[in-house]
Amino acid sequence: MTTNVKTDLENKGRSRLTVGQKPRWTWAACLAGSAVVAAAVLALIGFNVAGWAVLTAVLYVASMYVSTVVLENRRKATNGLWTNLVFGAFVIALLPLVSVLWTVLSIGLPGLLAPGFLASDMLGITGAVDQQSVNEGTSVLGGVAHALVGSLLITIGATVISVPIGLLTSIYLVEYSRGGFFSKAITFFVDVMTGIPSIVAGLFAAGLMMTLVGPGTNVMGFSAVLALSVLMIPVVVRSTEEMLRVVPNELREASYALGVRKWRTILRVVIPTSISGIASGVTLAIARVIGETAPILVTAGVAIQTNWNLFQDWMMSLPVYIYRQMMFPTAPSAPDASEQRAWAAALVLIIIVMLLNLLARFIAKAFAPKKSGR
Amino acid sequence: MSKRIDAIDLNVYYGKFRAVADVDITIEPKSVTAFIGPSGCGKTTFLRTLNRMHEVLPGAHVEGKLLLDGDDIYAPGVDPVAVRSNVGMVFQRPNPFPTMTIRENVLAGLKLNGQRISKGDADAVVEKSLRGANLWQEVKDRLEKPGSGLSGGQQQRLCIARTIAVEPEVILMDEPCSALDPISTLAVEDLISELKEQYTVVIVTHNMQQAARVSDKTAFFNIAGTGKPGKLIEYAETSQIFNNPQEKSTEDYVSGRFG
Amino acid sequence: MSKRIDAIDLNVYYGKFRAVADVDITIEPKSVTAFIGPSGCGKTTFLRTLNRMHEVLPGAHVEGKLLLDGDDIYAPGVDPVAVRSNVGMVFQRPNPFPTMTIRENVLAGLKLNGQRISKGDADAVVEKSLRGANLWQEVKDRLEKPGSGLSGGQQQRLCIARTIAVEPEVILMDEPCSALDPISTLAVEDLISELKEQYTVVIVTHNMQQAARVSDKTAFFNIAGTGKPGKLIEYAETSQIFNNPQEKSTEDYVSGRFG
Amino acid sequence: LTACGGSNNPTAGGSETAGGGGELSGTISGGGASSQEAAMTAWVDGFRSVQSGATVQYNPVGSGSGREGFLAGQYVFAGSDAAMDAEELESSKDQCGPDGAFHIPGYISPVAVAFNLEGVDTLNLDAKTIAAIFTGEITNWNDEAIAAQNDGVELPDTPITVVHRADSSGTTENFTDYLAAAAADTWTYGVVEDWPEEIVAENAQGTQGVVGQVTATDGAITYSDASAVGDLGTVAVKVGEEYVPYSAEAASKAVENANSVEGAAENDMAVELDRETTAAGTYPIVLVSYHIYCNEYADQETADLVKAFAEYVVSEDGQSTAEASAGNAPISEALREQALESISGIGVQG
Amino acid sequence: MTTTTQQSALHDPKSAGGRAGDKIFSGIALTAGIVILAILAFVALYLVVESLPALTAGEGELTNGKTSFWSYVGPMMVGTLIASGVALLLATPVAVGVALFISHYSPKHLSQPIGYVIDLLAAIPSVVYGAWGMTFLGPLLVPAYRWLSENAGWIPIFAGGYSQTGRTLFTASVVLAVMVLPIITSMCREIFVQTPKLHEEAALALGATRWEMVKMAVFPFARAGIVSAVMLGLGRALGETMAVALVLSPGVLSANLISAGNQTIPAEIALNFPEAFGMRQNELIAAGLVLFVITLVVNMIARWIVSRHKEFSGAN
Ligand SMILES: Nc1ncnc2c1ncn2[C@@H]1O[C@H](COP(=O)(O)OP(=O)(O)OP(=O)(O)O)[C@@H](O)[C@H]1O
Ligand SMILES: Nc1ncnc2c1ncn2[C@@H]1O[C@H](COP(=O)(O)OP(=O)(O)OP(=O)(O)O)[C@@H](O)[C@H]1O
Ligand SMILES: [Mg+2]
Ligand SMILES: [Mg+2]
Ligand SMILES: O=P([O-])([O-])[O-]
Repeated sequence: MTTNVKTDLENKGRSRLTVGQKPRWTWAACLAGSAVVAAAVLALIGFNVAGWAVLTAVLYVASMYVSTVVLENRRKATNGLWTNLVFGAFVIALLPLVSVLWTVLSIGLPGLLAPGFLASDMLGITGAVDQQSVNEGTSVLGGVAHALVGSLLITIGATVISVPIGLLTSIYLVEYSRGGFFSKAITFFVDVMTGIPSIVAGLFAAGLMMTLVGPGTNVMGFSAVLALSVLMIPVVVRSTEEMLRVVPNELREASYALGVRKWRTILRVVIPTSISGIASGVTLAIARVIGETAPILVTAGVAIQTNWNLFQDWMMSLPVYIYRQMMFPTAPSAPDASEQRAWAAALVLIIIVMLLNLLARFIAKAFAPKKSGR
Repeated sequence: MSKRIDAIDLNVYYGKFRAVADVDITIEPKSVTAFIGPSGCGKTTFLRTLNRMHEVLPGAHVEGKLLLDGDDIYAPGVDPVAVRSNVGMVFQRPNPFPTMTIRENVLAGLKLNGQRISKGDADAVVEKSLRGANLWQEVKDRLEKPGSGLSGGQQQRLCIARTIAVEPEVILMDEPCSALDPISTLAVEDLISELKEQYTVVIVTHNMQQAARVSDKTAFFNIAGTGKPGKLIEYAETSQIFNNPQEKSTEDYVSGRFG
Repeated sequence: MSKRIDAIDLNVYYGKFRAVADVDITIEPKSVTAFIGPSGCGKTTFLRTLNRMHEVLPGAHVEGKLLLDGDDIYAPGVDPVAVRSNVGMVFQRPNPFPTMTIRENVLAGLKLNGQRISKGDADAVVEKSLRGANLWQEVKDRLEKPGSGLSGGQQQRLCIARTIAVEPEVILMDEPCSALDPISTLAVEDLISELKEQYTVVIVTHNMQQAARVSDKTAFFNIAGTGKPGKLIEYAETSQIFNNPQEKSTEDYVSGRFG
Repeated sequence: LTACGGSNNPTAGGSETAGGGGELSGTISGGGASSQEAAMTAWVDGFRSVQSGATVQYNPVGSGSGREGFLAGQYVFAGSDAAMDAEELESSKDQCGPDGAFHIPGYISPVAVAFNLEGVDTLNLDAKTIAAIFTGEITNWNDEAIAAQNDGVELPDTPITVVHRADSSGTTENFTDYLAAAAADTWTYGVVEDWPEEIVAENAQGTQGVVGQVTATDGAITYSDASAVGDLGTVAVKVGEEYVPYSAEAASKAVENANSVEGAAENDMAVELDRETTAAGTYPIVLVSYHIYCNEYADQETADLVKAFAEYVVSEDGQSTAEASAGNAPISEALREQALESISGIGVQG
Repeated sequence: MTTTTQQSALHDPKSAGGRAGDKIFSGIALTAGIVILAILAFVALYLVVESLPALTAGEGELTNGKTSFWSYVGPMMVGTLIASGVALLLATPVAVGVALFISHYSPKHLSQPIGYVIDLLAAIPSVVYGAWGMTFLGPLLVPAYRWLSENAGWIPIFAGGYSQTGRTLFTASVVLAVMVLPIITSMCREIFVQTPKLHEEAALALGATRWEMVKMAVFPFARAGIVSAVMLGLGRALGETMAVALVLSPGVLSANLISAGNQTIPAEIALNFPEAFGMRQNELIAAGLVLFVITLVVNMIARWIVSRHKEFSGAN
């Protein structure tokens, strides 16, 4: 009964809060209108589906903006416009992803599913073997075992070197330096390092190892590890630096005030708080170097056999494998077999990075701040 | 064990800006001292010099002497960490560690420094500290939940519990009750009275009644104007400050009808 | 222009957790209403539903009706932005925009409306608002400095100035004075009394005296225990709540000796 | 018996060898020309069937880097599309003892002029016309100059898209060497590894790149190692009075008839091809890629391994294995004998 | 006053041990910084020593018949800057948009998977991007190039015909943009979600729309981070080798985005290094040095922009 009385307080059906709003079907009208106009315009200059979709989207966003300005106000229109653009950005980002993934999957999947692809290396796979399998339509022989092992070893090696150095450097920059000359120098040179072209890093590592262990023996997995570290360190430093900087000072002070030493504060408070950002930065850095071709080619060489030793003999890696198979087929007259292996290897590489990403996310989940929203 | 604090000609700077000038004060052990004064007069700043938290800010530094039981905490070679484990602090804004559970937050001071304690001991510390901060009843069933999920008042009491847990000799509190409801405020005030049996307590407050209720001595800080440094105007027994202040500005300030 | 607020059977949730249950309340225009109650009873939570800030948190939602001059602000199709420009809010923790100068902070809300205001008008608004928040004297020479360089109390007054500047119809304040010294508190309380000439003001406070001084009506919230929802226990004229409460728990609460 | 996920590698050497023969063991590394990669893969594999204990690895870093690595002692043999110059030969004495290094023409392959033209599989062209097409003077397939040499071929009205190598390439060098020698008036850009940038045309990376581009573009033409041209149409080149299509024998013949480089060491088989030859049945656009070995190695084991490998490469078995895989031209009997003679001199220093 | 000669609690030996921990840790952190400087010193030394012959070469000494090194590398510098510039112009708005979408626009339970999907873009090796750009994207863009050439040919960057194969500077830029997108996005996203709730709510409570809130609270807070993220992306775009080498059909500098021609420094190095030796190698390494310097200058400018607003940074 009281409730009844109370609902009389309502201004039924004439809420001033919804006054002056555009009709709810505005978006549908705009979409339909845009589609028709786009079709008409394209009919004049030659219709194609992609163009039609793009033009419709553009017209839709524009017409929504104009109609909101007219029917409501500019602020709302601006808000709507940016919302549409942000959604649009997402869709645009998806297009190349879908396209690349489709290309890789459609060519690479049969290769990946070929029996023994992951367990085999390229020992004994000559042009004659490929020609035979292409001519007779049998399954393509050979695989990526050796490249997989090489890529993993080299990348793990580079990560083991770069992450501590990068993380510690960013800790130095954020926590210890007080903006002095030395920290400015490091920041500056880390910037410089991001500009090292990957091939130059490879040449440098090869040259350095040549002077250290002499020519010949310098071609080994470890040289590649060094080359990739040079590329990886600046990425790790810059991303972790950014992540450490956004940890609120309140938390550091809270810890200091409890009599906790600075280094423990850093390890136990600052890093856990920013671990999700750090993990994704590291993943990014790994993803960045695991796909490098040129520097590995000039440092670790090529191989057809699995090599587990980073410090001796040549080592194959996935990107080099992909590149060589794609550009220099084992059988020049039957390149299809190599192409299939190349795309399958690309698929393997992508899957590895995906798994890495999952791992990073898992780490982030396990350690991340328990957010409550306030 | 409690400690005496003596500030001798203390000047506190933010870079070139002198925020607090020429403070001379002696804080007795096993007492509660309240700092009062208008906003911006440097209460927080001065408080933070007492456990060397001030120097954490870039450019911030201190001139003069600050003696803790006769040892200058700003003497060369003194480890600020040693100072801070003797002088605990509760901040104006509650700041629990977001990555930690409630339990971990209470144990932070012990655990973060790498001390090993048995689970039983830890449980005892957690309960004792949370009870001391009047938070036990509310959180005892969700000790493993993140500390940041609590309300503002709950968070502040969690921070007090965290500070008590390390059993410092001096406890500094910067407006610890400004986010608390009366029941928690009462609990904290009771706690302060209990604490002074053993510890030296310094508290910043805007609440005259609170100062009157809990403190033995009161220090009134004031500021002549923006850009000027804050100064210690009067320091005496609380009853004298509130009933019979020597300075005109003290009287003006405390005679306000505020709660 | 002020507005009346009617809550009808309002339940407020954080995900599955019901933080506030079954609130029925009518807040008259041109009045000051105070929310009091122990920590964690849902004062902040309920206050935040009045301008749809509650739903900003993930999983947070509301059931029931909330009428602003008869219009349900939770009705489908209502734009929360429109609600919030009518219902301003001052938070418990001061939160000036750190990247803006003091002046920009004050003008932040006005600039949103996209209206070009002349420099002269803007200056007038800045001065009026800062004076209203009793901050003008302290900051008038450093209007172009970042707002985050102020002390806690100064920051909070800056936030009040920022809210006043947009001249909303209802002003919500969540413990606005908890970080303020008595002089600023007095200024803010005076301001609240001035504001109610034109606006509807709702204030959360832990300070009984303050509630008694500034509010026309007082609502007492309480919570039966952890995990239980907060409830509106009693809502009446302030004098009645403090002198002649109908409920036992209200009496227990307000008769505390707290300040 | 092969478990799921087990390796699918063929047994060593692909076929006959059982149990693996040979008594040598160890690893030798070489590096250099990428043109040899497919053939080298076959040789490495084949050699493993002869000498099961020995491993050869080859890094296709390019001819120049290969030679450089060889001179620096990084590789014990090099593959190179171009012979070392006098200076390099001189410096090879550091690694190879007083007699320095020597070349063996281990990999011979015709360079095909390949095109993609609807309904046309083969065209007859002389050097001048080829040069005119690649310099951009002739821009359409139905040009007078082309038609004149191809009676009865239906030439469409299609613009010509020239596709050249984007990277530095031994193939480009051989092709331009031919143009510069046989059509000096039209081709004025000299012998270059990098396509002259004055000629604006499409280009792509690597043999596979240009072939792929031509396959995808109607009316396109390129030059490429013949083994990779696949289904593309190819040009029969005018030699003397006849038009010679590319073939293994015709390419081999060009090398056989070549002059050896003046002033080279006795066992050095570096050659200068006669691009203007009029000898019947010779295809003049030939890529000769050398194997470069030391006359003397520092230790016996390396010397034995290198010698065995070098012998295997030029052996009948070696050349036919490579042909099966890479589609190159096997060297002639005469060349083989000469090469074996040269290789037999490999020894140890000191 | 008590005498301070006796051992005070502030100097107790146990805490001195802990102090060593602090020293060691900061020492290690500092060492890490020094290692970076050392590595860089080596790289710089290597680059400079190896480039000197090319930098000081006189007329006729260079392998490509250019009169000086600068006339060789100059056009490629321009090509590199155009390619990465266009790539950043394309990628930055989209990347920031996607990051915003993930942090503030998408439904909360979708933001994680979406972030994951975008990170996938970073998982794709550059060789694959190159192959994709060459075989798929290039031909796809040809009609657009034809249209541009016919209708917008008066604009210098579209003047002078269009490519039949689509292997142009613009295609290369698009591929680069796709490659740097996940880098910028994931860094921006991490920063955006760190925006203090206090400030977001302050904006909303003033009646800000979502976009206005983003402008008032999120962007100012993330400003330095965005610049850093873009610089990281730029670093990748400037130095990317294989993808450009595969996609671009290089030639002399024409600054025309839609026809064959132009060249970038990394692609030039990658294409020619395998067959290079002697002076040619020196030239290419010197080109690498130039690239190095370009990145350096760009980064310095970015740092300068960020530092100008330090006073207003969001961290404190
Ligand atoms: N980090 C800082 N850098 C520079 N100046 C500062 C800083 N923090 C505070 N100040 C200035 O120092 C003076 C004293 O500030 P402080 O915070 O100590 O005041 P307070 O008495 O604690 O005020 P409140 O009661 O509002 O907390 C003020 O003028 C303030 O603007
Ligand atoms: N973001 C959140 N997620 C989940 N629960 C929350 C959240 N914020 C608050 N709560 C819970 O909701 C209840 C009410 O909290 P609220 O902050 O409204 O209390 P309050 O009355 O304002 O307390 P105080 O006086 O301490 O500010 C509490 O039990 C609290 O733990
Ligand atoms: Mg203070
Ligand atoms: Mg609250
Ligand atoms: O074998 P190429 O030198 O032409 O790559």
